[in-house]
Amino acid sequence: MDKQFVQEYIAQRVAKELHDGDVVNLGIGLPTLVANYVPHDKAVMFQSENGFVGLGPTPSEENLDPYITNAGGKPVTIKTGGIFFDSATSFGIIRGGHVDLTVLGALQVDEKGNIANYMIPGKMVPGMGGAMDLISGARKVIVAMEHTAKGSVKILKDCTLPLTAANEVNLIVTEMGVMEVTEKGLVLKEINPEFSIEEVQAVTEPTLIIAEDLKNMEV
Amino acid sequence: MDKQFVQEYIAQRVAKELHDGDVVNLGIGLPTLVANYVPHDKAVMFQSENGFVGLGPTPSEENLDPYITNAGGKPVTIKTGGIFFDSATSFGIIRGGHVDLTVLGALQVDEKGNIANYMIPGKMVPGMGGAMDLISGARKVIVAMEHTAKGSVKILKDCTLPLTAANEVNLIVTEMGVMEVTEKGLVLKEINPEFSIEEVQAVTEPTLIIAEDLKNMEV
Amino acid sequence: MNKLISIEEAVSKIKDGDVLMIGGFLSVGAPHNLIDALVAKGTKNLTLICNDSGFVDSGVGKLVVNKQFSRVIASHIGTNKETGRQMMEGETEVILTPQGTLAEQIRCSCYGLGGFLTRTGVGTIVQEGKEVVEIDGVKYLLEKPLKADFALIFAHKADKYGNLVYHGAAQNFNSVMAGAATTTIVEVLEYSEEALNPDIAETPGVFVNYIVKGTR
Amino acid sequence: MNKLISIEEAVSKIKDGDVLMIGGFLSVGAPHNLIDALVAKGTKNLTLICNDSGFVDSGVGKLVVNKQFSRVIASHIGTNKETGRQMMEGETEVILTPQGTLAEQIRCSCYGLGGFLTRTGVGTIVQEGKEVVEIDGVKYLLEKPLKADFALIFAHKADKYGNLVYHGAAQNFNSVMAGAATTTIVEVLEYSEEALNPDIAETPGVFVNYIVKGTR
Repeated sequence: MDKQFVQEYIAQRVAKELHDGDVVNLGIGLPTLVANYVPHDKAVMFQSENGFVGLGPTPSEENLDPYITNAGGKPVTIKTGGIFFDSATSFGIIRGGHVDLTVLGALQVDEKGNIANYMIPGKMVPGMGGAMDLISGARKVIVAMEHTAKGSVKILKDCTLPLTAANEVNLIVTEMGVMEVTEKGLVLKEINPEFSIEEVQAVTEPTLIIAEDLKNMEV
Repeated sequence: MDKQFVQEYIAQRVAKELHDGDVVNLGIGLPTLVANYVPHDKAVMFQSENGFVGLGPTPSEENLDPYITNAGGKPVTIKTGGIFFDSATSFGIIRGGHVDLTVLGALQVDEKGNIANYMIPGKMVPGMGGAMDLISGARKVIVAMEHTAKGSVKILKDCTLPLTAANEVNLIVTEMGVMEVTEKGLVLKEINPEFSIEEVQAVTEPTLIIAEDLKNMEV
Repeated sequence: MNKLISIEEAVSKIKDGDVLMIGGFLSVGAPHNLIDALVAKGTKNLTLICNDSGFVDSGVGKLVVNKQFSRVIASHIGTNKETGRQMMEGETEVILTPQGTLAEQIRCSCYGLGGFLTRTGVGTIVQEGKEVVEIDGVKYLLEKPLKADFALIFAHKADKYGNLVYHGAAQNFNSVMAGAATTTIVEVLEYSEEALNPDIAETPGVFVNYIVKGTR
Repeated sequence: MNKLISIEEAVSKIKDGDVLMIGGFLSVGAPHNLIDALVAKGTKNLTLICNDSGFVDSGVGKLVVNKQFSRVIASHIGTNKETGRQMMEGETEVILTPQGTLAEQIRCSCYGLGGFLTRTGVGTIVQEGKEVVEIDGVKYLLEKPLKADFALIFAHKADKYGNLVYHGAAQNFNSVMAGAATTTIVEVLEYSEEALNPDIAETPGVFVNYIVKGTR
């Protein structure tokens, strides 16, 4: 699978986790793609942490408003029913559990639900932005990422990089499968039929608990 | 002096403490009268803790809006330049020091700047409402009250009633004089020429420090 | 995601023993129709979180008179003698809280904060049983969030997404309570299928679960 | 009480060593004209409190490039390489703070609160040196207010009383910073001698000391 196909595949699978009425915040990169696969029968509102609910697509040139931008500073639109607010309210929504789901990428994630996705010691540290708040505050946290980084393992027993949040991740979706974080460890709930359990385990540090009703990953 | 005259006299003296641009919150009763004596050359905005700045007078019947009321629930108006907000913002304004002056009555006040004005043990306790916030938060706290209550002393060495706030009162204005709360004690800054220092001291528990430049109280 | 329901359906969700935040200030901006329906239903053993306990014949005071609360958390109960009587005779537990602290405690619940530090109440009865934190020589009380099962609020207008606008001093605790309880029900004077202007709407619809139409 | 002043007069109030809160999010909704005037003036040794450090050619980033800050408190500096360079080479102290914590720390200053408890940052580097408070088995960090000498903010429109309204996502930290510093200066696209509608105005004029007219 090429990189773009892998990313679209992961995004499609994550989109199946959306429920009607959900308020969702998507991290930059791969998670952004989830917006392209919202089921048509589900009304989902996207939250933009710079200050609104109702994040819509890029505007046409004549509809461009320089004051309507996403959390990356890029021009976007606001959907009907959306609303603008200040940063304190924005993070009240995030930290008060009013965001049903956040989807983020990760440098590392571990079987305790710890996640590291904002700094590598010794390298330039860009800052956590709203990531710590989102992961600590959202009702459900999904990590959406490629299973490995150029072959090196990203799903660990214990994160070695500085954490963005501790014990907050609920679900990990990669091109190989869907793993749930439980008190007993990582449960493999779905597997991409292109891979065997052994192949998935080989690039996953903690021992996977195989769900009794293990399903094929479908998008 | 009859009661109404005394109250108007105190209110007039308090009004001289107003500065141009001040945001002021007036307690119920006597303090409310201060609004009648705002100097014409000073733009003062009154804050109403139920949620606005720009408290104006009682409306005529045709201008009555049932949703524009003061902190006593009575119909009022909002002045040009006023603004409505919620209770959290209202008390942010109060507690953040954005109210320049609050004027309140008191059951007791003492030389340490302690004030008791909301409950008498054994009697029905109506609650502190916003009084504790106002006294703790306003930049300047003036107690405006009759010097004694039916002859019993209200200005004490130590309040005996439960406090509304500790060490927060800056100035006490009564029909007998103007007293400033200082670290050394109560300083009599102005005296109503109808009374002698001895007469004022006789109905004041702590020993008054007489200001070197003691002035006549003028309204 | 239809948020508009009937008043009957709204109050049927509230069970004996629930904790209710109710908006309004001396019954101005209270959700009067929801209150009347709750009086008619007679749900008991409720906890009230409200600025005040209204009047015997208006606002939340009607619920007090109907003895539907076992506990009242408010900043002021002086305008409703029945609350005071129930408190003095031990029928109802009354917790008096400074108004600004009450507003901030409610906001903490909505905003997912664990509490806040305030100078209000230091050195008074309000301090009793609370942790005092000293920072740079200034003493603060640590105040904790107030949680509730339902927030019953009032707004001037709602769109079908639950976005709200207020008028005058009727905003008071209403917008603070929106989203601060497990379920938020708003009573509105006007309901619009069309979306409100996103620059002007004040309360985000994400804080509002249900909308009912009021009649005054 | 005339709040309208010139941009020159506004920036002349700011002295070397002052702490500045500056609104905007990746330079959207930043007070661009005030920033440009401050760049021209060259005031040094400032502390910046801002969501991010903008871009090298836009927003507060221009002040970074001009080496006017000795300290930067922000949630993100990744869009301005010069901030990172100054941090790595020890020229500028950079304190990275979670975005929601930053907003709430600023609000605490405006609202007179001594701090707040948040779950954000528990178990991370952000926890270092901070008090951890456990309530009902949940751990929180005690975060303290951020104080400043000046808040430089941007709004769409101001009336002469200093009441403000915002447009779109340009509100971000601007309304949070209003009133959070000793002196608040707002740059506006539109200035009106006539008062704004008191139901619609968002920031109370009591939080605003001075108004300057922007040009874009």
